[in-house]
Amino acid sequence: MLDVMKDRITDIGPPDFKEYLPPAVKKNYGQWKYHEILEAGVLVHVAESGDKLYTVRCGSPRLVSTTSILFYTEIADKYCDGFLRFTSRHNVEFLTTEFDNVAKIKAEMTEYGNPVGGTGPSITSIVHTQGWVHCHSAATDASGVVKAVMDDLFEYFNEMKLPAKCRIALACCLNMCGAVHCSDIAILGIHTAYPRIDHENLNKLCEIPNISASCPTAAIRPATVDGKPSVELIEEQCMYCANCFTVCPAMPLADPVADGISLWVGGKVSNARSEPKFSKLAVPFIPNNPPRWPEVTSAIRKMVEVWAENARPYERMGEWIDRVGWPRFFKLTGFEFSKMHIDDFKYAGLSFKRSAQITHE
Amino acid sequence: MLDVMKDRITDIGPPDFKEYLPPAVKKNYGQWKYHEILEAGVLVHVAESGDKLYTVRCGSPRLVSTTSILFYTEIADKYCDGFLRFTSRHNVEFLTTEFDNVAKIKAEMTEYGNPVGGTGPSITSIVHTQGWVHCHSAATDASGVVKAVMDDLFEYFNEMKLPAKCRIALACCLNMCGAVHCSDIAILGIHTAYPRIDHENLNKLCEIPNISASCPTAAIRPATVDGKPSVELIEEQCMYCANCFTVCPAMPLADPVADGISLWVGGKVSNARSEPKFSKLAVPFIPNNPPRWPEVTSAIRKMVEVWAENARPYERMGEWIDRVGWPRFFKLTGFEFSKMHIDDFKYAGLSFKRSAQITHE
Amino acid sequence: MPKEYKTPMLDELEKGPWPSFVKEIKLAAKKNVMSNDLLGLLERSYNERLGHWKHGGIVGVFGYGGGVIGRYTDLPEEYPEISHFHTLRINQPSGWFYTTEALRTLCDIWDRHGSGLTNMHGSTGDIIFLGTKTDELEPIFKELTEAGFDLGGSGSDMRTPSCCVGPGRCEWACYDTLQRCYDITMKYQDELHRPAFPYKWKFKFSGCPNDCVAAIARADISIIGTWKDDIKMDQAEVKKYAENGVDIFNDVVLNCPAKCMKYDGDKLEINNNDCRRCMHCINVMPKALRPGDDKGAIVLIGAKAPIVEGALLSSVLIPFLNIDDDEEFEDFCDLVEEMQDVWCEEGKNRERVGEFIQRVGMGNFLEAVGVEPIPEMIAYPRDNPYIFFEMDEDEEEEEE
Amino acid sequence: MPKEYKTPMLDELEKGPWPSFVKEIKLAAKKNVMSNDLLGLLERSYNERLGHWKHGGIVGVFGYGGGVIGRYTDLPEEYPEISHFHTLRINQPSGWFYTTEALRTLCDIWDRHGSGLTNMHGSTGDIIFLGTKTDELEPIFKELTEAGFDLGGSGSDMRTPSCCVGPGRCEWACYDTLQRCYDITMKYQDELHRPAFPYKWKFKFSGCPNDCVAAIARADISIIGTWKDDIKMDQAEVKKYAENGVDIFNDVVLNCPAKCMKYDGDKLEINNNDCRRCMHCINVMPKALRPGDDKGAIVLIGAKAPIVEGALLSSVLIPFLNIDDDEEFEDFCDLVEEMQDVWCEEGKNRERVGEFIQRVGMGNFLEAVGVEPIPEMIAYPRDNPYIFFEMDEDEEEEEE
Ligand code: SRM
Ligand code: SRM
Ligand code: SRM
Ligand code: SRM
Ligand code: SF4
Ligand code: SF4
Ligand code: SF4
Ligand code: SF4
Ligand code: SF4
Ligand code: SF4
Ligand code: SF4
Ligand code: SF4
Repeated sequence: MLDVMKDRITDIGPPDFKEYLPPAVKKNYGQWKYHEILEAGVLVHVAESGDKLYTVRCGSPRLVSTTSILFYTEIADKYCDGFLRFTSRHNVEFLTTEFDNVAKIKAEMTEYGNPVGGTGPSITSIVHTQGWVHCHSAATDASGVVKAVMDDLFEYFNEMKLPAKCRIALACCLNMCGAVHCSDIAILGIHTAYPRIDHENLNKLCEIPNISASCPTAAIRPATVDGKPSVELIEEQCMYCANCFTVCPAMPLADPVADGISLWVGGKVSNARSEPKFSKLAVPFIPNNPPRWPEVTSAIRKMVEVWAENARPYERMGEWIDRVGWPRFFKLTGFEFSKMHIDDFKYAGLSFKRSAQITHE
Repeated sequence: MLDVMKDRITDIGPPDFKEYLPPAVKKNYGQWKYHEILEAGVLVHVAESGDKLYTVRCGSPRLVSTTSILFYTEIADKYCDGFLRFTSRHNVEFLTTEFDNVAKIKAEMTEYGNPVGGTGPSITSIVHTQGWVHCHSAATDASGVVKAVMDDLFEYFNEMKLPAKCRIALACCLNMCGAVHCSDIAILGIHTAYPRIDHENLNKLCEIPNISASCPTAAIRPATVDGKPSVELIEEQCMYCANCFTVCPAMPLADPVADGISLWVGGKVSNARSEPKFSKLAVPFIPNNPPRWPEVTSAIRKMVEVWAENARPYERMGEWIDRVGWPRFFKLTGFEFSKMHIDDFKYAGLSFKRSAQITHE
Repeated sequence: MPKEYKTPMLDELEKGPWPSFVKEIKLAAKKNVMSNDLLGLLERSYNERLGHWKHGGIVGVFGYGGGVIGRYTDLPEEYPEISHFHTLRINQPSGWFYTTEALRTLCDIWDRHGSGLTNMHGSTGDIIFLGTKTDELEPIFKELTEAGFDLGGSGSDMRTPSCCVGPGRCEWACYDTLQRCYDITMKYQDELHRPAFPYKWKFKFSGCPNDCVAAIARADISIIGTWKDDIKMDQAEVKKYAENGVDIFNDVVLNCPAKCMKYDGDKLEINNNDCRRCMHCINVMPKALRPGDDKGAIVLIGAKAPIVEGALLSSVLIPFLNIDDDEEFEDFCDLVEEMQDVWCEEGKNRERVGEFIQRVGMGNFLEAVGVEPIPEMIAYPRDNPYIFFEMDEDEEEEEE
Repeated sequence: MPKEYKTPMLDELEKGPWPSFVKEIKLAAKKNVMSNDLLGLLERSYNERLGHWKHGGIVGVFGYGGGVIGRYTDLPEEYPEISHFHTLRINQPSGWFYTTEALRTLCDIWDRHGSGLTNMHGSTGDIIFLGTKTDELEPIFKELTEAGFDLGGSGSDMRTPSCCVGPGRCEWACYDTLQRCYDITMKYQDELHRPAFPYKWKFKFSGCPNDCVAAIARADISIIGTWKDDIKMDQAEVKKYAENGVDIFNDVVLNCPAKCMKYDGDKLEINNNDCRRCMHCINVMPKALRPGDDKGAIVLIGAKAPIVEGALLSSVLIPFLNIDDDEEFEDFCDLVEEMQDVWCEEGKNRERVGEFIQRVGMGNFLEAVGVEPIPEMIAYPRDNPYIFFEMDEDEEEEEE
């Protein structure tokens, strides 16, 4: 240990990005004029100087081995002066000033297993989280669901045939590390079983007042069980958010049957046209069905297809639904509408249909 | 007493309206085809039968003496076969099948003091409440403020020169009997002094648990004062809603200096174009200044003029503000924006500007 | 001899073009000592910037729990004629239509027994007889009912329903507002006169989405006309409007909330499937466009003023009801009663039905009253993941 | 010899066109026993439909309170190589630009000390080194810092800021996202590494309202570029877009949220006074339209995921900040610190700043941090009459 503590450097922060910028970027920094999308996954940015910079965007599983990273570096060395970048949605991008390189990068990366696409009116990588690969809190896997969904929607990744962008994100529990709450389609792992209280160990592992305070619906009360200080649960008040579990390991919720996936729809982040919006509940629960979650992929495909068929150009999923109304969405998708769709949390009242503006068919 | 109890009739309900319909209405009931506005306050409705029915709408103070009602009946007898109606905004309407009668009704009614107008893109009567004329709860007068405002805005009543309808309503306290909360402009009587607790009589007049429960902000707690059961007030939590006073007369709030008027703007009821909306706070407080409340009338005139100048045709006050944004509204009216305008009640979070869609000037 | 009050403040309000309520009080004061004292008291309020009325006690007519608002001045020595000054709420006829004869009868009763001052009308819709003494209540009531009138609501009961002029004089009425308002009022006379609910219970009927009685903003049950089929269109009339200066593109098409119109400068097209029946295009061109033939009403629930939980707008409960059909109307009344029952059972004191729904949750409310949840009831589904899961019996079994 | 796991479930996920994470785990497993055990454990999870990780204890590197997420499997006997399986969060360079050299260095460190698996990147933006043992943490840290890298945030601290590519490769960047992201990160190293806040504190920088790092949805402080002057327009290019099939009327004008555009089939007009800088028209025609020259940023506050009080979007705090200007940037940092102080003082444990603002009220928060309330901060003023009146000193005196 002593060894590693010697000459220890701390608080240096990340490397200065300026060292990592490709020459064409450095030269034209802040001097870009316009861009065009040449084909799915291929952009060209033209600078005031007239310089052109081509970008090839390749899909990535996000969970990548050093082996693959090293492969990317080979490509970057060959075609991109030894530079590359990743995107905010975890794709890998190769930037080159030589148009000829585009096809080559595309060919080599596709060959390796990282296809090109995700620009313009398409479906790009699914932002996602850890799932069963690493997190104790997961109600579903992340990478596996993403893989299944993207395999199914692949035609929308490497072609640009949608009305607008469609951003899909996945979070494996309500903590929503994928920040899925503003996605065109959100895939959210969800528990539907109550926390199982480990009365034996609870008092050793956790502070009881913290647990009570953690519950948004006040479903947890201090109680003495078998002579030990513990908590009790008012089951009717629990909506499985798992916040108690986050605070206290002695209250696990995970359950092979009761865990699954909910689907949410119509959110967006950009300020283009309409203001940012939250995603809304489409399908409350689909049981986990690994390895390919077929019910999930087909429900998502349904949404995408219905939207693609009915929306106007540039209309994001939520913008389309806002125009034609939620009754139309449920009708066209065939998803069941139930009590669970009707909000009963803080702002519920504002989600009721408070007008006579109604469509009839 | 016995006398009046004899042969007493109860629960007969209102007269059957069918007995009260003018012949032209009876004949063309449900068979109207279209209408036109001939001039401010004068409508013609054309029936499928070809019949024409002219309506002359006359402004009314709502608070009317039998003397004036009897005058209206004279007019109705002369020109309208002995029928007349009132509107949902308390104007009086004379219906006639003879076009020639229109001018005569107009002349006689105007002469009597009830001018003609209020149709189409105009300002019609102000829906209002009792005020100092009859209610124990009032923070301002109703009829007097209305009279002052309508005198000032009269040109918008008897001419149709606004972009759209502008509905003004007044309620003399937060109970909002005028249901002002969805008005283009709402005039709302408001207290700004804490309830004065009459510890001496409170327990005799009221039930203490009811009082505590009545307070939306939980500002009232049971307490013993001078040996008597009473309540105490946490002043910082009181926002003067007077609900405690409604429940208990021993907690009056009215105060000559602290009572006054707040102005609200941009609400609507109709479903035309945009969905119904609540009115929003424009001016938090103007002290009562009878008999003509000049600060109120001029603030309202300001709003009307600014809107009239800037809105597009058919754009109601709130629709215009929604298009150009609240910063523009405050800038053009010159009204001060303060902490008080920022919501801090239940749905406050949704009223923050949660987007980057911002105008700059 | 009545006192003579100096009223310099109020006199100011006799000036100006708008009809003067001061003139009205003075007219009444000429014939009536109560109105004369009211004039004096009001002038005093104007000077002091303070009202002079006390919390009303419970007064009324025998066997009725509502219809009268008790009122007393806090200065009875100085204004003895209005030491009592109660109002009566008299149920107006549907659509506020009157014969002059009826009005004369009302005036006559009121001149003999009260202040001679009225509100035509109160903001719930009643005829308001403004100010009388306790002793006069029964005589007034007797004469009123003999003349065919009855009291309206007050207190925790059904309130006097009201409606727009509808088929009486409006081409857009999608159902018979006047009739249905009358029917509901007659059917629930007991509920109207004998308060037994947690709080008020208001009904308003508007014939189309223009909502000329502001039902959606201020009635617990708001009934608003609509239609199902296509908007009727007369292209020739559209052209005429265009010729006469209507900017069809900017004024109509751009204002359509459904963005479902197209105009090529000649023909107007509507995608009726997307149309929200907002009325705007029809309002602008009443000769060219009209609601379809398959008419009915939307039933919405829950509006109210802000006290205590904040103002509410009504929200959709039944997206389309052929309310003119007697059977459907009866079904609707059954639902109304069901809702009353649930609300009476579970509602707290002074909790309007809208607040009740917010407290227990719309989903639970629907379940309790036996109505299927449908997406027409919401503006959007929940955006938070805090779902109280309720699995079907089947599913649960499968899982076991 | 590492165990050989049968993974029929996972093998399924090697098929199909989308890049396979299973392939990646297998690639790593070839070189690395931890990844091999991970493969086995994950297959088991797929079979059991259940994760096998325990709540992480507190692990980390000396002197840092964050940057490492402790993780242990609940089946350590069966999968001993991942009995510890902690992740490291390594602060990425602004905009995720790398030299291949840097990446090779990182891979080398990680292959020697960890699982050989990464996330490029974590959803906050860090490089995630996915899985290692407690003992390896200090060596990794030492090698990382020597290579010029440092840990990112975790726990109740400032989290690793991130930004869009901005001026690096985007014509719309209204300020230098890469630089300001770097500056903030460097300035607050202590806050990033030593948790002392009530909860997380995230910064994200987007160069324009397209918000390509989703700042408004997931950063406590969201900084989004905008401009003040007119949109730059090249009418000739507009024409070309029209010729090339852009339906300027339907695709652009009708989609403008401010309804501030006019198009007569030839010339496009923008009323820049009403324009909301939404980016839509610019997005559709990047050669014809461009943001103005007077550029800067909007600072918004408060976004977060749903736990506990429901998800929040950030809301406007400063409508325009010339953030590229060093002085204005310093002022902004002062405000950031002021806000931290107030939140640290008054915030509850696990209460994000957005929730804190909701609890104490935006008005009170602004007052506490010394920012003037302005209408740009709200979508609309209050619609309820429950105003806590605060009269000016002056007024109060007058009243007395
Ligand atoms: C590379 C990247 C930024 C980065 O620093 O990494 C990026 C790059 C560009 N974005 Fe983006 N956006 C990127 C994530 C985002 C995100 C964030 C997200 O999805 O999590 C958003 C917000 C999404 C949302 O609204 O939910 C985003 C919303 C946009 C928009 C607005 C789209 C809309 O109409 O709502 C545009 C404009 C457009 O595409 O017309 C845009 C436009 C662009 C442009 C055209 C900007 C430019 O001129 O260079 C770039 C190419 C776009 C393309 O893919 O067609 N970018 N863009 C991100 C690529 C992610 C990926 O790998 O697929
Ligand atoms: C007589 C009356 C109904 C009644 O039963 O008494 C009535 C009658 C008509 N209304 Fe109304 N409205 C009446 C109160 C209302 C109200 C209620 C209120 O103001 O409290 C509303 C909702 C107001 C709101 O949205 O805040 C109302 C919103 C409309 C609208 C929608 C306007 C809009 O663009 O938002 C129309 C359509 C129009 O005018 O183009 C309309 C249209 C009409 C038409 C043209 C209907 C017709 O074809 O006959 C009638 C003449 C309108 C005019 O005055 O120009 N009426 N109208 C009410 C007259 C009140 C008065 O004395 O001034
Ligand atoms: C007379 C009238 C005002 C007017 O000048 O027109 C009126 C007058 C009173 N209302 Fe009202 N309300 C009147 C229509 C309304 C309306 C409008 C409506 O019905 O369309 C509302 C708003 C809609 C609603 O119901 O939400 C209304 C909401 C209230 C409230 C708040 C109720 C709530 O749930 O928020 C109260 C307070 C209460 O009930 O304790 C209230 C209470 C009162 C009381 C009884 C005062 C009290 O606390 O005891 C007032 C008696 C005044 C007096 O001395 O005469 N009044 N009240 C209206 C009834 C006349 C009529 O029958 O036609
Ligand atoms: C690794 C990462 C997911 C991923 O696969 O990318 C992650 C993983 C965890 N997050 Fe997260 N969060 C990650 C980004 C996010 C984001 C997205 C963002 O930052 O843009 C969010 C939503 C935005 C936000 O902050 O609101 C997010 C919201 C949460 C929350 C809910 C916080 C809240 O205020 O609502 C929790 C629960 C908590 O803090 O107790 C949480 C907790 C966790 C914990 C530490 C689980 C826990 O309860 O202790 C997860 C550890 C997983 C593991 O075993 O590795 N994570 N977490 C992301 C960090 C990687 C990185 O540093 O780059
Ligand atoms: S979303 Fe939940 S389960 Fe998934 S990584 Fe985040 S905390 Fe873990
Ligand atoms: S899961 Fe959520 S709602 Fe249920 S007890 Fe735990 S904290 Fe409360
Ligand atoms: S608004 Fe208030 S003061 Fe006015 S009549 Fe109604 S209860 Fe009385
Ligand atoms: S006025 Fe309203 S807030 Fe103040 S104590 Fe009374 S009930 Fe509570
Ligand atoms: S609500 Fe509709 S039907 Fe009734 S009067 Fe108004 S416009 Fe006519
Ligand atoms: S009624 Fe309203 S929604 Fe329907 S076409 Fe006309 S303007 Fe559009
Ligand atoms: S946010 Fe704006 S500036 Fe940044 S990459 Fe996206 S489009 Fe370009
Ligand atoms: S940027 Fe947006 S608001 Fe401004 S003109 Fe373009 S489309 Fe309209």
